[in-house]
Amino acid sequence: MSATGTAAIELDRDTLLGMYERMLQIRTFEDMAGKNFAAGLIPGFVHLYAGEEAVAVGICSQLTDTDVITSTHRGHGHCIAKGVDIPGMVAELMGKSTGICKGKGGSMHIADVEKGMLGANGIVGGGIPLACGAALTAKTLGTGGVAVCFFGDGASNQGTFHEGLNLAAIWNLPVVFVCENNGYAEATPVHYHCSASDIANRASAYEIPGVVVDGLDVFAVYEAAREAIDRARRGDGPTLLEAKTYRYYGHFQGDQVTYRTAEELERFKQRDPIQALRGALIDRGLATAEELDAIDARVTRQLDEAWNAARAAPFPEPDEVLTDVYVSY
Amino acid sequence: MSATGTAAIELDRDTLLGMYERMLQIRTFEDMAGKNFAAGLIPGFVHLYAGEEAVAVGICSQLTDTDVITSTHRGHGHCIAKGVDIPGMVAELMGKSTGICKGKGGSMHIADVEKGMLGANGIVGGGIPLACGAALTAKTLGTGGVAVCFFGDGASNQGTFHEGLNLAAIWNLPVVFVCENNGYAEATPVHYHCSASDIANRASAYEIPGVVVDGLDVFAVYEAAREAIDRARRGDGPTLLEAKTYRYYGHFQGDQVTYRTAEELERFKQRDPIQALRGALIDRGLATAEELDAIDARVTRQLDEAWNAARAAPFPEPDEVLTDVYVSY
Amino acid sequence: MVVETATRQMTYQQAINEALRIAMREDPTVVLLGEDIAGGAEVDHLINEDAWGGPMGVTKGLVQEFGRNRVLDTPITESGFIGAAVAAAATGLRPVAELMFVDFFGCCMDQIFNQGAKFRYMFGGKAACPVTIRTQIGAGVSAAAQHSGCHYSVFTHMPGIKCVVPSTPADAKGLLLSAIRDDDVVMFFENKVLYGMKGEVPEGDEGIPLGKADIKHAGDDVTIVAISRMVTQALKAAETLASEGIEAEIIDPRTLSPLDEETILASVAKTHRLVIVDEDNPRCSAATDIAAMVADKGFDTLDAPIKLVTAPHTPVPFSPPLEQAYVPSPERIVEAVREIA
Amino acid sequence: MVVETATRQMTYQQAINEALRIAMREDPTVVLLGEDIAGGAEVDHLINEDAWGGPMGVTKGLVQEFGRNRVLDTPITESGFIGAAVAAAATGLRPVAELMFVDFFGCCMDQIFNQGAKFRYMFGGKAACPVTIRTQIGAGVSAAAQHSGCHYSVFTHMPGIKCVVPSTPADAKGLLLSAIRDDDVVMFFENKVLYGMKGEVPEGDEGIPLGKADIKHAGDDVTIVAISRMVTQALKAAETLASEGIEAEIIDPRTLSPLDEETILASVAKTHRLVIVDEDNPRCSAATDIAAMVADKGFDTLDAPIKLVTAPHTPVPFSPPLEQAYVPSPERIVEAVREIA
Ligand SMILES: Cc1ncc(C[n+]2csc(CCOP(=O)(O)OP(=O)(O)O)c2C)c(N)n1
Ligand SMILES: Cc1ncc(C[n+]2csc(CCOP(=O)(O)OP(=O)(O)O)c2C)c(N)n1
Ligand SMILES: [Mg+2]
Ligand SMILES: [Mg+2]
Repeated sequence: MSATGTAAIELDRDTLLGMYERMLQIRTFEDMAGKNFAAGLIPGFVHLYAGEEAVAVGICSQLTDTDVITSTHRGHGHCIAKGVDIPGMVAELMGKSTGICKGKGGSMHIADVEKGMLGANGIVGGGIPLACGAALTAKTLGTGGVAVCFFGDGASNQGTFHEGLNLAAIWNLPVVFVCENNGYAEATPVHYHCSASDIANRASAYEIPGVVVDGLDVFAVYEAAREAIDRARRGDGPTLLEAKTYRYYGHFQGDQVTYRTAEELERFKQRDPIQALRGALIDRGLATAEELDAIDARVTRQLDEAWNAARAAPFPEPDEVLTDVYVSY
Repeated sequence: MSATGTAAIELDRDTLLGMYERMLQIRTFEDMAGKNFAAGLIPGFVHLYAGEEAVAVGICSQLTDTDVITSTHRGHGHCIAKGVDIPGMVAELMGKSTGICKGKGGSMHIADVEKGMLGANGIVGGGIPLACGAALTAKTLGTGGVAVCFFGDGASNQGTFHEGLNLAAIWNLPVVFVCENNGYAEATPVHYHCSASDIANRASAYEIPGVVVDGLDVFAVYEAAREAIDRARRGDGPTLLEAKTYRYYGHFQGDQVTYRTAEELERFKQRDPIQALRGALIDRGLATAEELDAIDARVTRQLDEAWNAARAAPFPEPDEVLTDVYVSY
Repeated sequence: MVVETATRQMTYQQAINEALRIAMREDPTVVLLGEDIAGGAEVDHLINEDAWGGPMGVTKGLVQEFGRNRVLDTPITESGFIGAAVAAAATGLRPVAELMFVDFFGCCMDQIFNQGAKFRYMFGGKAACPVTIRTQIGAGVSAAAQHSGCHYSVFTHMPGIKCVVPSTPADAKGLLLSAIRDDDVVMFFENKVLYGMKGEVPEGDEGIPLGKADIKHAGDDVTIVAISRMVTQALKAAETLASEGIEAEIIDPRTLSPLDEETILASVAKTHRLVIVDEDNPRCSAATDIAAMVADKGFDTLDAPIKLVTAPHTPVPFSPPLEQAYVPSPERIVEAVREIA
Repeated sequence: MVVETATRQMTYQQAINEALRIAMREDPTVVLLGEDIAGGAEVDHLINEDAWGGPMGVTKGLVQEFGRNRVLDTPITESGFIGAAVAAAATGLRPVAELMFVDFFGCCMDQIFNQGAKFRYMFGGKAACPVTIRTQIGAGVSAAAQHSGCHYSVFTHMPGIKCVVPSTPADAKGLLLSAIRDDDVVMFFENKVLYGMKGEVPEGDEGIPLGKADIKHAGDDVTIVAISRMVTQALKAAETLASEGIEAEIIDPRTLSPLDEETILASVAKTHRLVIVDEDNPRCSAATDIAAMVADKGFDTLDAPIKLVTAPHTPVPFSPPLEQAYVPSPERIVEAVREIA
């Protein structure tokens, strides 16, 4: 339940409660998605982010709509942290016409370009060049924006990782590369698939800063990200941040998770990032248990409502299959 | 004209004269190719290796036909060093039916799988995964062979570099990755296109040895390669070798080379790898100038004959266009 | 002489697994490579056991029999390991690589079409590249825009590649055996919606030759060429059509490259009508390929326009009603036949 | 009302350069990215000057006018910089990226077809991706198996992409202007053999609309649809045919996606005969695509088999006589017409 980081410690109560609420929104979103997937309400597959909330929230709470993020197949947490409409996301999971992508994208393709959310991504490593592109726009147009690129430990072996980091380094692009190392790529442990003990070490190949951070500690994430984001905004180029984290669920819903032990999961749950933040807030006298419980209740209500609304919403008309391919054709 | 390296110093006279001859063969091959390209005898484009001979020869002189190399668009030197038939190569450059690839491949696709030469390659970075595959065969079948993968500084930014090095590292494959850093990728200097000051540093991202070697010094190359090859053969995995070298000609024949200065070229020519070896041989009393001149003359004669034979040889019959696509169809 | 071959009911997925097992038993140079085709590499309690046996369980149990040196879990580096498979094939192994979804071809296409598929030609016939690349195709399970494509047309377009599109468990087994034994680059397209399909599958190790179409249903009135899962859709359509007195002949090409032109042309010569059913996107597709072939070589036997029933020119949508509208249905096939019957 | 537009002789290559210059002048968000499209980045004596202006000199002089912030030399990382161009397009720039040779598409296809081309659809219509990707196609200069392909069929197959195949300097200029101004992903295929072709090119900044075919030669006896450089070959064939009394109508589709079906169908309705000339490999190609379209929608107007004159199903050979046999020739076009005339 440690909570470190000087920048984060200075954060005011509202900001911290906002972060707490966001993390809870993600957790609740994912827990409900897991249940409702099992209940047959979600078509396709879902990859849940529960356990990793401190990463998305510790970082995205420092971004504005001018900043752009790219994400992964495990994208719900990034979307919520970046402010994508939650009811719209729930409806999207169900494939409803009220979905944020009109039901056309689904869990793996949730996006909201207006909010600077350039899409979850079904392609491992696919978002890395895209983040460079968003950063190139920011740099060329002088918007002051930065791009944050989330990807997994598995993605850190993809060619796009190498190409993207080199490009960002030589062009001095305002990007923060965030490797969410949750220990596994599907059923494969990182110590097998990745030749680097710390993925952050790979930064040295591009002569950019590489930082390992405890991804279960939202304060630590916030702090490390602040430095990286500032650096990018200043025009001093990219940073590679490796957040050591863990996913509570299987790779996707339905995964029997034979490759991990129950003890390992338990050990991580003991360091739950949301409980840690809750403890810190109470310890520091910034909030009472009751206040935090009220947030919990609000979040649950909000998600319940979102699910009810999504269930009631219509599916898209079949001929919608043909629209939105081109701007003009 | 320095010549270092303890392993190389121990080499016997025959080996050293063999290496000298090989380097001369490459130089002469390239000089004639340049002339004959200008004379309109070679269709397509050619990328000449002159200036880089110490790298191919310093390494390939330690390989047998069981060892496999992969190469690049600038592949003539690798082919000759690996023992590919020179008259067959000349005929291939001309597109003659007597070419090593029956005229179907051309300069960028010269190959001789029997000799462990898995092809020049028109795709920058294309050979890197291939080298891993050849090494996987060696490892799986226990042939004792190693794979040597030649590629340029430009290629070191390709995604395949990253994927290949990680794969070789985690599978402990018997590969030696040889980056021939000649300072430029086409008209772009390495200090612009590559974020690493020394490409060998990128080895650390895979926790494998990374070694910088003077690519103009065949002894130094031999020595560094010996260690890397031994390591691979022993089953201790891959090495990344960066040979700092220089190409005398433009990127391809026809290149006006506006991006380099005449002084730079002159500076490198002062350290010509063939002249350096020649000097060392004479200094150490291993050969006289006359003996070496005789080799020069023999090489020139051999190449002249190869060109004469190639000029006299027929082009392939047009319907050859249809053969050799599949083993069976 | 008729040879009796015993058969058993098994799924398409089990049939593929069996073919892999047979091929690995008969040839020690056959190795498998892919992401989590075993799963759990270097996990202490899974040394000789798989965690997944492939994301769909298709390769389940193989690591138990053949060990991790022949069932290689790979990092997520499609260019890296597929390129490695290609070169391993050119140097003495007979690898079977798994590209998890065909939609990922953009991450490794160079190693397939520019390297492996061209080796033999570029090297003047002095190389062979006996690699098989298994991959998953097809919409129908809401896997959305980046996990549901077909795109075998792209590979059929490329010289040096063979393309196999099995539609039944028996075909899957027999064709995969032939693919692995084949000395060229073979793309083997497994339709994810068919994995659970049951059918009679012969015992033994007999392959089905590449390049031979199969008439899945005989008929005199219209020829329907259907690819992969579309065979099932066409068979359903044939029932409806039969009730209307139209006897459809359903031809499953089984391999798109090489394509069994004769069987298709002979059928059209008999029925004088052709409908092609292809789940791939419509432009420059296998459907247009077959149509063009018949519009040239079979033109004189045609009595009606050639109708194509395909997916629309759109990515694959996620939402179930949209996806249903995307995949060619028996109803759309029936309508197309009616238009020309 | 007839508007007179002044024209000048210029090469295909100069026309492309001019279009880029116009587009960059009119819109400050237009940026160029590619390998050595300037050349000499961070070379002291070339700060505001290019070393190459592209390997073929197509982008020569642009860095002088627009500077290195708008003419970006890239490392050799096709996925990296083309992916960056794609996302830059989705976030406010209007990039023109150069994929040096189309044969390199295997190094970056994911970023094109799975990312950029699908953004709009996956995101429910709430995105646009106005990126243009220029690339070089074509055999004829012994560039061999990995630098001579066409493969526009692969991109035409993919939803979300537009495909432009200019055959003359004037078309190259007008179509490139429209491509850059277009709000979708556009692949712009420049035929390397045409770079030196001279022709009259209009002054000014008028674009040629995408999706409109051009009748390059009118005739009543046979329709020849020819793509890119094949227009030139078809025009030569038309001369021979005319001397035999056969008047060929030569249609240049100019864009393969969208395809101007009407112009082709109208011509076939008049001539009742169709030959398609396509330098791409024959299977699942633009040629088969057009043939299939006509075999459906124009069937009733056809009097003869549809003939395709294409490259063979082989990689591109290096040796000149082989390459000559590879590329469709005027003679082969004439023969195909004779077969059906
Ligand atoms: C190019 C590509 N290859 C393979 C896959 C299949 N796949 C989806 S998620 C995944 C594992 C990703 O691991 P990691 O990057 O660590 O992310 P995590 O799932 O742990 O968040 C794989 C292999 C894919 N979607 N895209
Ligand atoms: C994938 C790919 N991209 C671009 C090219 C064009 N190209 C050919 S050689 C070359 C430069 C290669 O530079 P480097 O790797 O340093 O090798 P060098 O030419 O210096 O030997 C480029 C860009 C190519 N052949 N393949
Ligand atoms: Mg992971
Ligand atoms: Mg170089």
